[in-house]
Amino acid sequence: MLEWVLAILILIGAFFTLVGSIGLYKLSDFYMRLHGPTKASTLGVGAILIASAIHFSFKTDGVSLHEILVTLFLFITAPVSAHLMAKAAIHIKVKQVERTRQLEK
Amino acid sequence: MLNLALSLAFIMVGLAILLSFIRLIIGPNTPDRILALDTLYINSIALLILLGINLQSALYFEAALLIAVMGFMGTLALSKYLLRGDIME
Amino acid sequence: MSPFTILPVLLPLIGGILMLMARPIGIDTQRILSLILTTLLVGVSLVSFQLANSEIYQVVLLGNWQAPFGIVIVLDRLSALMLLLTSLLALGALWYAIRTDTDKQGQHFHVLFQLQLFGLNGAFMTGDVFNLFVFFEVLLIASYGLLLHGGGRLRTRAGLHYVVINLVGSTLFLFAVGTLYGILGTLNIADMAIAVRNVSEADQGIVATAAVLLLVVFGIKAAMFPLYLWLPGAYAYTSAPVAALFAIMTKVGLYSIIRVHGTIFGEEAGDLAFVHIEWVLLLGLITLALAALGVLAARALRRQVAYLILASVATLMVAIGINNEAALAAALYYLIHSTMLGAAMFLIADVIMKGRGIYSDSFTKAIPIDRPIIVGSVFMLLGIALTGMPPLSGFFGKVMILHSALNHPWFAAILSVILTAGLVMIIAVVRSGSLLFYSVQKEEGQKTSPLNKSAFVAVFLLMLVSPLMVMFAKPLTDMNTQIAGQLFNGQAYIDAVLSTVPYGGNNSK
Amino acid sequence: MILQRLFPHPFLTLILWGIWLLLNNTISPGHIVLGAVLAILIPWLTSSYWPEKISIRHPWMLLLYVLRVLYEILVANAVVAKLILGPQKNLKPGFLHYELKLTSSVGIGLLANTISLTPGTVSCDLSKDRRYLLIHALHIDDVEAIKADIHRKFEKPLLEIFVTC
Amino acid sequence: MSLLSFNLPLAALLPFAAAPLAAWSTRYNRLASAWVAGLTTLLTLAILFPSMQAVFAGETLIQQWSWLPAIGFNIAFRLDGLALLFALLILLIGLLVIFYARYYLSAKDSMGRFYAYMLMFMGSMLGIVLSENLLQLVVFWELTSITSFLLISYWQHRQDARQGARMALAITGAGGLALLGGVLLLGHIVGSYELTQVLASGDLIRGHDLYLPTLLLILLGVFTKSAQFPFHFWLPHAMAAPTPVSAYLHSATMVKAGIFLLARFFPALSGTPEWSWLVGTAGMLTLLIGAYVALFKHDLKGLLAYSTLSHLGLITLLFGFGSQMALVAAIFHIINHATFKGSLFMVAGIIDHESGSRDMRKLNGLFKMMPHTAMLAMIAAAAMAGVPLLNGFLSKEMFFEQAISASDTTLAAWTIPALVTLAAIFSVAYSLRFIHDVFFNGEPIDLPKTPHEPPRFMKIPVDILVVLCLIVGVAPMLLIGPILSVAVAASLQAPAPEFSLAIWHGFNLPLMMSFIALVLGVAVYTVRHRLFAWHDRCLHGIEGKAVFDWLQWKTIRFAKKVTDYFDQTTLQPSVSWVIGGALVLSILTFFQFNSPLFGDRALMEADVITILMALTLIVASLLTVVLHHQRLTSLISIGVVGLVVALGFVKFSAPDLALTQLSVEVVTIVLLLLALFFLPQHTPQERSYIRLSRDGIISISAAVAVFLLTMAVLSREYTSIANFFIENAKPGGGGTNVVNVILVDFRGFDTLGEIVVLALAGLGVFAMLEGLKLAAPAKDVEGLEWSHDPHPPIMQTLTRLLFPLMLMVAVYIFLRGHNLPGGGFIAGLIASVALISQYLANGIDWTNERLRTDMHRVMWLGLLIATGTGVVSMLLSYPFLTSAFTYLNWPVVGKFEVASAIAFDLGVFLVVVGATVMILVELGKLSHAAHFINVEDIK
Amino acid sequence: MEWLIASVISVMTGCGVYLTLRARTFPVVLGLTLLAYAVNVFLFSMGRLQIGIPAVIDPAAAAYTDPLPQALVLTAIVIAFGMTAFLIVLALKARSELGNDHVDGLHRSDDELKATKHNSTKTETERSQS
Ligand code: NA
Ligand code: NA
Repeated sequence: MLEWVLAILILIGAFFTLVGSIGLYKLSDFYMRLHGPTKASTLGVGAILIASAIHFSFKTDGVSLHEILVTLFLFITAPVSAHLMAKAAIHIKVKQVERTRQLEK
Repeated sequence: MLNLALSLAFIMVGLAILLSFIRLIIGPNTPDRILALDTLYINSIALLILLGINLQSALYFEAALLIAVMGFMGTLALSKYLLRGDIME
Repeated sequence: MSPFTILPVLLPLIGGILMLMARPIGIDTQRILSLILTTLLVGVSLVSFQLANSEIYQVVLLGNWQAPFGIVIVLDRLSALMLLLTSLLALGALWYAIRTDTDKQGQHFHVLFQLQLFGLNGAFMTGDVFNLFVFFEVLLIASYGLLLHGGGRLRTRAGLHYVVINLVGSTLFLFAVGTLYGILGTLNIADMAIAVRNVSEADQGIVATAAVLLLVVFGIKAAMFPLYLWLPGAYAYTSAPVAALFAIMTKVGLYSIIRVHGTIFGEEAGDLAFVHIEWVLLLGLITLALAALGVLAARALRRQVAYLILASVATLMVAIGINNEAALAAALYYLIHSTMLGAAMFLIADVIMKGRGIYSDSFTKAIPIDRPIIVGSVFMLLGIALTGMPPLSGFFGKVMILHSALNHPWFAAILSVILTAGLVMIIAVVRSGSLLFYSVQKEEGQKTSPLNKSAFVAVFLLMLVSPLMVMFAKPLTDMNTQIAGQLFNGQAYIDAVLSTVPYGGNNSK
Repeated sequence: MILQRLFPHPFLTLILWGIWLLLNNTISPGHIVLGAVLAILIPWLTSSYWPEKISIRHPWMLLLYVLRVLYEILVANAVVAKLILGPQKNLKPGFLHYELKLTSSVGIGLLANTISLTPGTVSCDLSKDRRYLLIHALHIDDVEAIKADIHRKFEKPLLEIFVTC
Repeated sequence: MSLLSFNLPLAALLPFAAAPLAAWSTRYNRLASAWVAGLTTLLTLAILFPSMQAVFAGETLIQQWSWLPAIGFNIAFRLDGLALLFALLILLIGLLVIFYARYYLSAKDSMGRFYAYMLMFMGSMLGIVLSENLLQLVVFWELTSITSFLLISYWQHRQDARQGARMALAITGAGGLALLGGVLLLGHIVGSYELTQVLASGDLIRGHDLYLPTLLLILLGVFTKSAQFPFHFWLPHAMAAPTPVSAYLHSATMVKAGIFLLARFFPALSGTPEWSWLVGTAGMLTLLIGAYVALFKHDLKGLLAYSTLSHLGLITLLFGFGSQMALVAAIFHIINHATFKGSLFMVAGIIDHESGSRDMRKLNGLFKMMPHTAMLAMIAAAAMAGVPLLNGFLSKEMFFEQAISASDTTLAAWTIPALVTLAAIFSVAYSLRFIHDVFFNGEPIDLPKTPHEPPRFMKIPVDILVVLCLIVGVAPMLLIGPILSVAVAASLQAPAPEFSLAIWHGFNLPLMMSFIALVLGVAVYTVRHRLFAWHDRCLHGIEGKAVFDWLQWKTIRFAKKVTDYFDQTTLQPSVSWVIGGALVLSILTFFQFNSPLFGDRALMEADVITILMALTLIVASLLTVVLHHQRLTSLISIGVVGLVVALGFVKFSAPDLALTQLSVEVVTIVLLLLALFFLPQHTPQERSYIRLSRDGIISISAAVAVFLLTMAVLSREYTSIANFFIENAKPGGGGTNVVNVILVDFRGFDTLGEIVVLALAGLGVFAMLEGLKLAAPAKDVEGLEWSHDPHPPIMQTLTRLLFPLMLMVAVYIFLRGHNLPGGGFIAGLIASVALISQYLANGIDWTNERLRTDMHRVMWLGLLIATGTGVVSMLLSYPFLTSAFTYLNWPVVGKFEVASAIAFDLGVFLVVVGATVMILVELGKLSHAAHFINVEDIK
Repeated sequence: MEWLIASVISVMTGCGVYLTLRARTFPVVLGLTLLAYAVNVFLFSMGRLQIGIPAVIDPAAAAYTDPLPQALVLTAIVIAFGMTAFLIVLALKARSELGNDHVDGLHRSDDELKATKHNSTKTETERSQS
């Protein structure tokens, strides 16, 4: 049972990590690619971390929850990174795909 | 079961790293490359945690934690460089 | 084992920290403190010298860990000599720096100075190869700071080159140390010597390669062909007291060859015995030839002096390369001479340069300097000493070296290179001396700056080393023979290091 | 008053304490004490780096908010995964300006973060007057729906949680 | 101890001791130095006097002290006949020259300096002739080179004086070095540097393999000093010296030093064909060239200089003949030449002094104005020409006789006598010119001064020497016999042969040769004008100096070429040399041994992920190179390299390294970005394909070499000291993280050095940045304005939020370090990164306002704590850096460990924080000082 | 695996050497950084490659990797960092004093020439500060 849970979590995590990078690889402009890594940093890494927490909680005596910290750090930092990269890209006028809509306030 | 899942996961994450790295190589813009590096950092976290499970060792956790912090710092600095040139002012 | 043994390393470290602490108080305090500390270091070195003056090695197991597991500090006759030399030189250079306000030309001179001594003394005392690397780095980074102290175009460029070359050197050092560890599995010099004896035939080539790589590293410091190219610029363009202090820097490389290669690849090392030595000799001869040409080709005094130093270092390499006890003893005599007089020569070049005003140290006809007789005489004596003319120490050192080479198969090459190089240098130095002191013309509007007498004292005292070395040649030679004897008895060193037991008997603390 | 000085950010102290225990994966008495000491010491040392006082009105709501965000992430991930893996030409990316009700900088920061964390949207810039958030969306069908979603799911709870002094 | 046991060294050293006195004494009286010099000479004579009797009795006095027994360098002096003869020459003629110079030197010449140099020279000469130890002889030999340099360049404002002095020093110095080489070989052959033993080992030496090199080296010394062809040319140029110097050095003493050596080494080296050919040829050529050229010199001193050459050649030739009688003649001629040539030089000095010129084309008819001087000159010149009743005649007759007997053995029997007669003809001709052209031959032309007799005392030395010429010429045995006899015996190291010095030996071949020489000499002189014209047309300008200058110029050019080739003050070749040198040396050394490249250790299977990561790393490295022209991009790709390296550390069981690498990596990137702002954003393309391919070859070679090296080690088994650390980390070091225990305990000293390096880097950066001004671009590469928002609020807010969390992590990493991956370094780096994140997010001013700590203080505190921890153990009489730990059991908290290593690690932590923050913040501050350039405007 | 590591070290070394031989300071710094990485990995690998057995004492562990090279590399990393920091600042100083970023300060780069031209026309623009 435990193994199944772990395996599924791990696969989910790896899958979303991969999806993120696929997005990074194949999407057509910078701003779209920017969405890729957020997959990886949220569900991708998150699921794997949960698998790890469960794994080590059962493997060792105590409960292993410190994996939460990585998630916490990622949740704080990844969006800021994205924000700054986007800001930088806008600043240096990185091209957008033509169909990008510009919606006014 | 778990081993199979791990092997599959390793391959998927490896592929993710490969794709991110290809993006880093082809660019075309600097923000793309920064983004690719950032993604590589995040992929590495996944890889490390998987490695930890694989090797049954909790000793790799701190590395993952640090990657989260340091990857952020790198992206922060690089982006700020694009924005302002002078990253500390 | 005396707890005192660590002091030559500890004192400048504490000195550096104190200097850093004293920074807010002001330069005057730093100066006084620095002079006191350096004088103390001379005292400590003297005591160390006394302590080492026996067949007993002073071994300190740092952290109280048995060798080869912990790092050891070893005080033997050679390291004691190097310590003493360093501290005396440092005192002279420091005095000159203070009296010429060189230390005020930038930040942190005294901190850098003390920590430079820390690095040097550490390198002279450590018995561990990797620790030697660390101390190389300490002395290098301090030297970078000192070299660049005061700034200026040429100095900065020379500094950049010096730093880059040494960084490449550090990389090579790690490659060499890594390889040695990868085969021998240890880092302690004495333990490595034992391990080298047991190296299988299949592994000899790789160990020899590491030995030669290490030689290249030390060769960079020692300014061995073709690794010396950093030296002329670095020595010529840094401030005089720093250049003077640097006279010991090249010796660190040579010391390391004697210590590390001499111990690990000594007589007992079987096929690997003295695997480096022919390179030292060959490259020493080439360096000497090129240095002599450099002395002749120099277009300015400081560069000429730099090449003179290079030549004296090359002569030392040749002496080490001859590889017998007498040659090593001669090398030590020459080492003392070359260090102190090389330093003095840099200082007097500075005196001359300052005296010539806008003409600086270029070899052009210029105004006469202040007090030409005294400055000129000292310059002449230093020139005589450094080019190896009688009756000063350089000549006797050279004769000792040549005498020790009489049975060497390469004697003809050694003799001709040393003698010819000497001749070329004499011609060159006479040319420059006659230009600087004889070929002068008073000019309207060009005022000579007065001689800084109190700084000049340092030059004079350093110069006096040469006649003193002649006067006391016999006791000096006896001492050097003892040192060389100790060095050629590598087994005693190894036994001393490996048999020293931790305080309190064992390691379980 | 003394308490105020001792615990400039009581909530932070609490979080740090928790983090300490998480880091060490333990609730041994020694670490509880040590963690408490650090959790008091660090906010005290870094208080000057926190120019504005943050006070959290309803800590449990923050917890609820976190759970909600997690849920949203889960859902959005699936949606976006489909978008990414599907044919690109179907994507209709665009920039939109979101008008902020939040004024607290921590609040704005958290909102921007949440927006970026939920796949499909990235907050790209904050206007100088701090009234608009520029958001890039991977796929826009209905702008107003997105804006309404953001407001309903994230900004409203945040408005309740944070007050700025 | 009686004087007689140390009077020889005393004699040699006394002039040296008196030299400073002479220099100093002029402060009080201009002439005092002359008195000092004269009295010193007399005193030296007096010191030697008591020993003379023994020498005349045929004894050899030796006084020696052991000095450097290791190399056989003793202080050893020797007085025998030969030494005594030379010592007397040196002292007596020295005395006359000192006397003469007192009148010769003008008011503006520094007397003190002159006499000080003279005394030092005299001491050096005495040292040569009195040396028993050959190394000691070389010392004095070189001293004569140095002191003669000082004397020749005495009028240092004159370029010819400086040049002449330099040339003399170069030639004679070179000879001295060769002599040193020869002496070393001699000592090697004989096993001692003591003359007594060397002279007793003639057969051993002549039979030794090293005989020829030894002989060549020693003869080089001899020929240079005694100005033998082809090293003769320095001597005429040394005439730029004041005339007393010429009289002393260049006729009587120094140039005879080489001759002295020939006499000295005669028993040890002579008697072989090599000796005869080398010595004889040099002597003959010098004799001829000197005699010939002397005639064509219009300068009085030039004539005398070449005549001196000729006579030196004559003496050398006599040594070359190698017979005992030739030796007698040689030594006899040494004495004679010293007397007549010394007086002639003094006469030339008088003429110069009184008329202001030495040009024989201007000097005419001086007999009327200075008859006394003219008389002296005529007698001395006649002696030089070999006119009967004068000393020169006697030795010249002996020379002819030897030339004839030497020719018996050679094929062309007439050659040698014919050549020496030819030389004698010219000798007569130039002697005649010296007299006729100066004292007669019409009226003087354009002389600067009106000549008249010099002061009376100035002539006294000349008087004495001329009288000696006469006495010796008339009654040779009376004055010269005894000393010549002992000198010859000493030189031969055997009883002197029977010889008789007499005016009349009957009508014989030598007399005929003399007669021919006299007659033809006069004839040559009468047709001199035609000869001058011919000489000027055909041979003028052939001069040794030109060759020397050309050689010197070539050498300097060569030196410059070689030096410039290596020392270009360019970095790239230097680095290439280092790397290339390492490669070449390693490869050559490896193949000296018969070792296989690889060992047979079982290797590990590679897995897919590792292969992928390795490929990533390889491509990223290559990318860094390929894209290095776009600097920011290469920086990003180097970031990948760092990341993968860190992952590798994790993979291969090195978590501590991974943590360190990750932190350092980021700090490095921040650092490089800070710097890159002030540097060009692009690296210009290099156009030199030669350089690029050279660098490519070096790089690829280095890569291959490193690959082989790595594999060579990794494919071999090894045993290491690692087990000790693993076994003792916990019981001995109190920690379970062995790497950390090594860092803070087993090898804490490394760590101490390392934090010093870091601190020094920080201080160095601080020092370098002081007052540094740099242009900062006001727009980016693309010409875009910088963003107007330096601190985006979202970044600010969340980075501040992160700050306490990161500090917490730092504390965590620090405290666990001893037992689990972590420690002071990593914690320090994390704390630094935390601080830097604040700088990045909020700017320098904002953050500095809050962080009111001078990083200097943090650093010294850290260094103090780390060092202090080590020192504390010394107070407990444990070695430096000995650690201690114990377990405490507190209520509530429970059992925990307290280790001194933690304190040490705290020091490390502080230094890391201090240095890192200092470096980055100082660099960050640079933009405050920068002035801005608008790149766009330029475009 | 060993081949892989050797290749990695080798490529990093080659690239490092190539960059170190460039004529501008910045590539040289990058080159030395790469060289430092290379030698650190080399030194590390001298303890032979071991997977999953870090040198942290644990009763459950069957074996440990050689901790000594790791400690050495740690020291080397930190030293290399200090050196890099020093060098990059020195590069700035050289740029300031030599006028360009050539390692020998010889050839004035294009942007420098422009900058000089610009300075002579004295149209310095202040950057707008926010
Ligand atoms: Na998002
Ligand atoms: Na005439």
